Amino acid sequence: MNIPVESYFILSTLLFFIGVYGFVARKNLISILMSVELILNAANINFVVANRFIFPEQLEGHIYSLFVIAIAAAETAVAISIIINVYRQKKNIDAKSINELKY
Amino acid sequence: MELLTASNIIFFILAAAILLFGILTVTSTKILRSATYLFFTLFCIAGLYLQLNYEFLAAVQLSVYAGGIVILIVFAILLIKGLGEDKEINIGQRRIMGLVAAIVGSITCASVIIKFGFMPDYDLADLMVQTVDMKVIGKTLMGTNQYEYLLPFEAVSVLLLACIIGSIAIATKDKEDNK
Amino acid sequence: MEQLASLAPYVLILPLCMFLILGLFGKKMCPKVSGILGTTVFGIVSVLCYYIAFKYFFSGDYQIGDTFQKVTLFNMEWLRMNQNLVISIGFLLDPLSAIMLIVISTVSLMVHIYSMGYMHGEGGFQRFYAILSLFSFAMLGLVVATNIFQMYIFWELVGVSSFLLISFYYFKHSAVRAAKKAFIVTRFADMFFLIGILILSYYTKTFDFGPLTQVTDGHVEIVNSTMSGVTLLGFPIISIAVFLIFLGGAGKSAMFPLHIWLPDAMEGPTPASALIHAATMVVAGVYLVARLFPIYSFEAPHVLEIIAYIGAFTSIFAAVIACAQTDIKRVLAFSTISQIAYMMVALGVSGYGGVDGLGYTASMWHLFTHAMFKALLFMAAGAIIHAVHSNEMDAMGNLRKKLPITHITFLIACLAIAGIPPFSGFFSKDEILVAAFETNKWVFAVEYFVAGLTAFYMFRLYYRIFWFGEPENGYEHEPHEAPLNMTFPLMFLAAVTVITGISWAFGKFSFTEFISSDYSSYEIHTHWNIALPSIGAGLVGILIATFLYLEKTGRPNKAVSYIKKPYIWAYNKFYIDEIYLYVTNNIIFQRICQPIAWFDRHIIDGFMNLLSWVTNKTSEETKEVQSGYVQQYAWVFIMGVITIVLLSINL
Amino acid sequence: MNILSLFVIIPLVMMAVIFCVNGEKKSLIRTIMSIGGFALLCTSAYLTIQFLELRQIDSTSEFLFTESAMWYERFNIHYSVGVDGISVAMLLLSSIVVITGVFVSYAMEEKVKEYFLWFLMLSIGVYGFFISLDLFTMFLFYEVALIPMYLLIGLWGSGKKEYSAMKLTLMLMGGSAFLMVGIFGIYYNSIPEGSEGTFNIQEIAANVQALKANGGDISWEYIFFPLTFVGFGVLGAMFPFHTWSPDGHASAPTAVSMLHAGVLMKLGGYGCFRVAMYLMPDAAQDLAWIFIILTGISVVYGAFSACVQNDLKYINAYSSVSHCGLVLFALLMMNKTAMTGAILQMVSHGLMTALFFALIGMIYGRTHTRDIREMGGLMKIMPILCVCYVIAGLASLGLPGLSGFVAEMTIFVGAFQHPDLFHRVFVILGCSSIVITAVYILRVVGKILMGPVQDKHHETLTDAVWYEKVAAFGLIAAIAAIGMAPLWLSNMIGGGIENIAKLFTYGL
Repeated sequence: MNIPVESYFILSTLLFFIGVYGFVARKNLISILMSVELILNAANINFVVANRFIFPEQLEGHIYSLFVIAIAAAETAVAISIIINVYRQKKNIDAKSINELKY
Repeated sequence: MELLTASNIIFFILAAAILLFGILTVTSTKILRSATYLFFTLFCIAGLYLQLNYEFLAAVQLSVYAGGIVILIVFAILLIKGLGEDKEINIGQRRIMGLVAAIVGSITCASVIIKFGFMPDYDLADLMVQTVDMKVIGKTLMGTNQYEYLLPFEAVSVLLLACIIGSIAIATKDKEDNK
Repeated sequence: MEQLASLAPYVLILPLCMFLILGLFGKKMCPKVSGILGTTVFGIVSVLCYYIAFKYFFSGDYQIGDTFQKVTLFNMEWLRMNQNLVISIGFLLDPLSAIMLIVISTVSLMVHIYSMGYMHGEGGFQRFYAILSLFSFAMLGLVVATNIFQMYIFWELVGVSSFLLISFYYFKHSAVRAAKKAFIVTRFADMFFLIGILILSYYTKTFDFGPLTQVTDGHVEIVNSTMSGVTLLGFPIISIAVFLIFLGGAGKSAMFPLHIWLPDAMEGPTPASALIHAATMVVAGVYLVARLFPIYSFEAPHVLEIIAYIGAFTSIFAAVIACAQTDIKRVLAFSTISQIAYMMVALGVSGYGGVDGLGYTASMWHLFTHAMFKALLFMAAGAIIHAVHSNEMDAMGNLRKKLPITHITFLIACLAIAGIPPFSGFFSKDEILVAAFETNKWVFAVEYFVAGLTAFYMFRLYYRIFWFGEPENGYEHEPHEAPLNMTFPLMFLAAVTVITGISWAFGKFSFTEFISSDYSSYEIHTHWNIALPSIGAGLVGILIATFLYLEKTGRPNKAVSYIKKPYIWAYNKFYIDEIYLYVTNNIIFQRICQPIAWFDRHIIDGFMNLLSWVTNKTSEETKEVQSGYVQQYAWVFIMGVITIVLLSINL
Repeated sequence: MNILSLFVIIPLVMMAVIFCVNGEKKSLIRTIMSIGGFALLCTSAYLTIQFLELRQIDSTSEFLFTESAMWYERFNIHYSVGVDGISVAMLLLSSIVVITGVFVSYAMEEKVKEYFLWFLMLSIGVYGFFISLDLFTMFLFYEVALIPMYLLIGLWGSGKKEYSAMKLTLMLMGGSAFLMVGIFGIYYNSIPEGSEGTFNIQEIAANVQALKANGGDISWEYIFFPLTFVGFGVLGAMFPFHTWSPDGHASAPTAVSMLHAGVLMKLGGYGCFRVAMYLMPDAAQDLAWIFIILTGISVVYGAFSACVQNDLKYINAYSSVSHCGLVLFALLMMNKTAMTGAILQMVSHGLMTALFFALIGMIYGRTHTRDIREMGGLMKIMPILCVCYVIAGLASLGLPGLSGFVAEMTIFVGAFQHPDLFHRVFVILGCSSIVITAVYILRVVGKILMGPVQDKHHETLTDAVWYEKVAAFGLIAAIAAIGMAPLWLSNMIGGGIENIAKLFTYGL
């Protein structure tokens, strides 16, 4: 096992930007939600890797990942309920149709 | 430095899978398929955790993420009528914008990471073998000393409760809508 | 001295009070009361003026040797500009102002009396008397001014009362137009007057006539010491200053090319024309030049020469136009212009001191006599208009039996203005011609011709009114003689014209005793070598007029057909009015005012509106950033972060 | 208590009383306003008499009736008041315009209570500005005077009132932005070494003089003088910052036009003089030529523009541009006589333009048009109003015996005393405005007052009612009083001018 820590970070970076791409480019809200999950996971990888490689004696990154997962679950639940509500209002879940907060 | 050790190969496979499924997640035109690809991505990430000897985290990742969240999303997709057939056509401006952001961002971050140089002389083999004892995790989560996280834990639990209530409140149909 | 000083203020205060009383409470009075009140009070003022002038000339208190002294009866500080420049309201008594006091009070009193009859039953009778009082106040204040700025103040007041009187029939378009024209033209001239005052006072540091007309060793010391050698654009500054002041006078005295307002001013009631536009206000310009005569004479002789030429040109110009006019008041108006130009010529050809100053004396003498007979002519014309209800010659004719008093007095005035002895006009005109002859032969020739022309057009007027045969359609009402309060002034002024003439002829009375350029009397004699030809010219003019207009024949038309073009030009006053109209309408209004107004609304204001438009537009555009699309926000956020990172790692 | 504070306290009390009154009781509100306005008039008359008496005794100190109270210690800001001859004249002017404005507003029926509240607010600003000796307090009152204009025009105006109100407020606010920079620039740069800064005008002037005497750096004056001058110049309708004036005046209700043109615009001239020129005399002297050109243009330009306008209020607004231009023009001539003339012109213009706007308002209230092409022969129908209008016109074109003449002649004579040819050429240019003024005044008089009656409907209109007569006659009386006996006023103002004029090379 002699993978340099940089490769993990680059992996997470790529995953993060795949998420970003999805977030910006996708049209419907659920896809965007999934892109957010990708981004969160990219962050999680970073936490874990940093914990393992840099401060292996402690568990900060580990515990943080746990919290992130918990919060991600919560966020998803709320997001999905919002999406469903939006769907009820607009009969679609296109991100473009939700711009009431402009100007 | 030997590259083709077993663990290295596993890492490369995992990494390739993560990226592949990630890309598929965001590019697939069928939304249910994207959800499926997302599941695979998360699954592979759990594998990565295992490789790093964080079994508990991998388990949580699998159970909560892959098992919970993705299922939730799938349910939502199925709940929303006609979404499955709704083809994602994301040509044009936003796709280019996304690509620009992703490519420029990746290059920037990658160059930063490479330039930074993380601890050139550590002993990887030593690090990898340390497994995390469940007891330690439990103690860390519930303890009140330094580097122990009772308060955030409780906060998260409150947050979760709030989320449950909130999502129910939001998703409940208004009575007037029914009429 | 003390007695006069205590009386003098009332000369100004009484008319002013009358103006205020009639102006404020006139509406509540019955017209008759206001007329009588105004006339009575002005009668008192006239008596005061006569008394002051009489005391001044005959008591001997104000003479040293045979030279009259300048006396300041009172001088009240009105506004102090700085240590040197003070505007005072005062009362300067010297031969010049004493003569003017007599002229003004006489004519004004006559007009007051005359108006009781003429304006009887007109709406605004009280207003008329109020403005007459204002005018009298202003004119008296003007002639007794102790300093040039007081003169300017009253100068303006005279101008505005003239405006108010011309626009007396304010519901008539023509009257309003004429009033505006009169005011603006004279105001334009006044601007030059003001600038002249400014230049003069800048150097001499005084407004006071005392030092400004103090002659020592052939120079006006204060002017010579401060202004000689100073030039502007190659002209001596003193010449510029006094020429500008003359321009002010030229405006009021209707010198070419600023004469255009005077004929139109005849839109006012006839008594007002008689007072303001014939006898008093229009000679203010002559008075102004006479007042500053030492400066003109010693410091700016070239300007005096220019004045002579302008005067000569104006006199012939106006006389030619007068020959072709058919409105009797306009004939008189042009005659007035011509005669005032005569006075200007006289000043222009005058020297200073003793016999050299003959022109000055003659000018003042002509001013006096002209005021009397021209006021008489106007009032007689008023009586005629009163009788036939028209200004046009064509509506008149054969009136000599019907208006006997008017006829006789009008004839006397015509003879006087035509320069037939022994009427007063002959003597004054003769002296002017003598003065011109001795100084400038060209000017003399022109004036000689004008003398004949004057006789012609005045008798043309006379015959057309009183002989010539009745108008084609007869008269609507039988014309009848005016009431006594109108004929009395006519008779009085005719008497003055005759008596001054005859007493001069018999050597009982010499104007040179009273007024001369250096205030000391000198002897003159009638120069028959010039007087006889001038009588001859007058007689020729009268004979031609008799030939053409004594009876209704085809002769006038025939005569006109020989000189058709010049006649039409003269009839249309050489189109000067049209030129002015073109300049004001097409150049000033359309080429200057309109573009400026457009510039203001569109460029200046447009720039302000542009600023607001740019602001609005910018915010319209930038608010698009707040699109409401969460993905766009995210993208901007990410790109921002990337940019910051890129910047912070120095690429 | 200091008599000067009464000028702020009386309107405040009036505001409080009117605030408590039921808005429906319109006549009660009007009565309160009349009484209060009269009280202010009496106070200013009393102040004038007191001032003249005290001046006899104490002729050395620059300001009389001074009083000072700290209200913000951190920056040494005081509520400090005091008057010299100039301020007394301006206070007198303001009081006359305010009381006549109240009478003119009697015809106002809509939201009377609110209207008068804002009206009082405006007058507090004006009075406060004239009595202040503290730059910051002065600026504060200046802003207090500006803001109510927006509401007064926007709510009670006519025509395109929102646009005009917005334009006026924004432009004046723009001016006060310059002004604020200028004021702080003066404040920070005039701090003498080793002591704390001050906003007191007198102290700043002394500090600046001391700085100059000690060979200190005064180059900052060259930055802040133009800023301050332009800042006040906007309010003084200096070309090319005058365009708020025609629109603003045209849309404003009558009394607001009166107060604005009559008094508020004078704040500009007064400020230019009291702040810009007094505190930065060196820059003023060196940079005057720029502003002489600008104001010289205003004088002629305003007059020419007025010649072709068809709206009565526009004519008067452009005429104000011309006349107020003359004020600044005369100030920049920087000698005692011309500056005295400038202040006289402020007073005179304030009175006659107030009279003009009052009469225009009254005529408009009857004919419902301000277009001169639609009126004619009004003299026959409403003689009193029209005679007043003629008098106002004559005052405006500088008829002797009315105030305009005194002011203009003092300006021209004074300005012509400047030994520099450049200045004198501009004076001659300025003189030409008196002819153009005659043109546009007579154009209006001839068109709407004289001639035959143009509109048959106008024949039934009524003449002035009592409160209109009070307003018009009051203003005419003041105009005539100054015109006939100008000496006391001229001397009173001249006394105040001397302190400032002596700072300039050709000042005295």
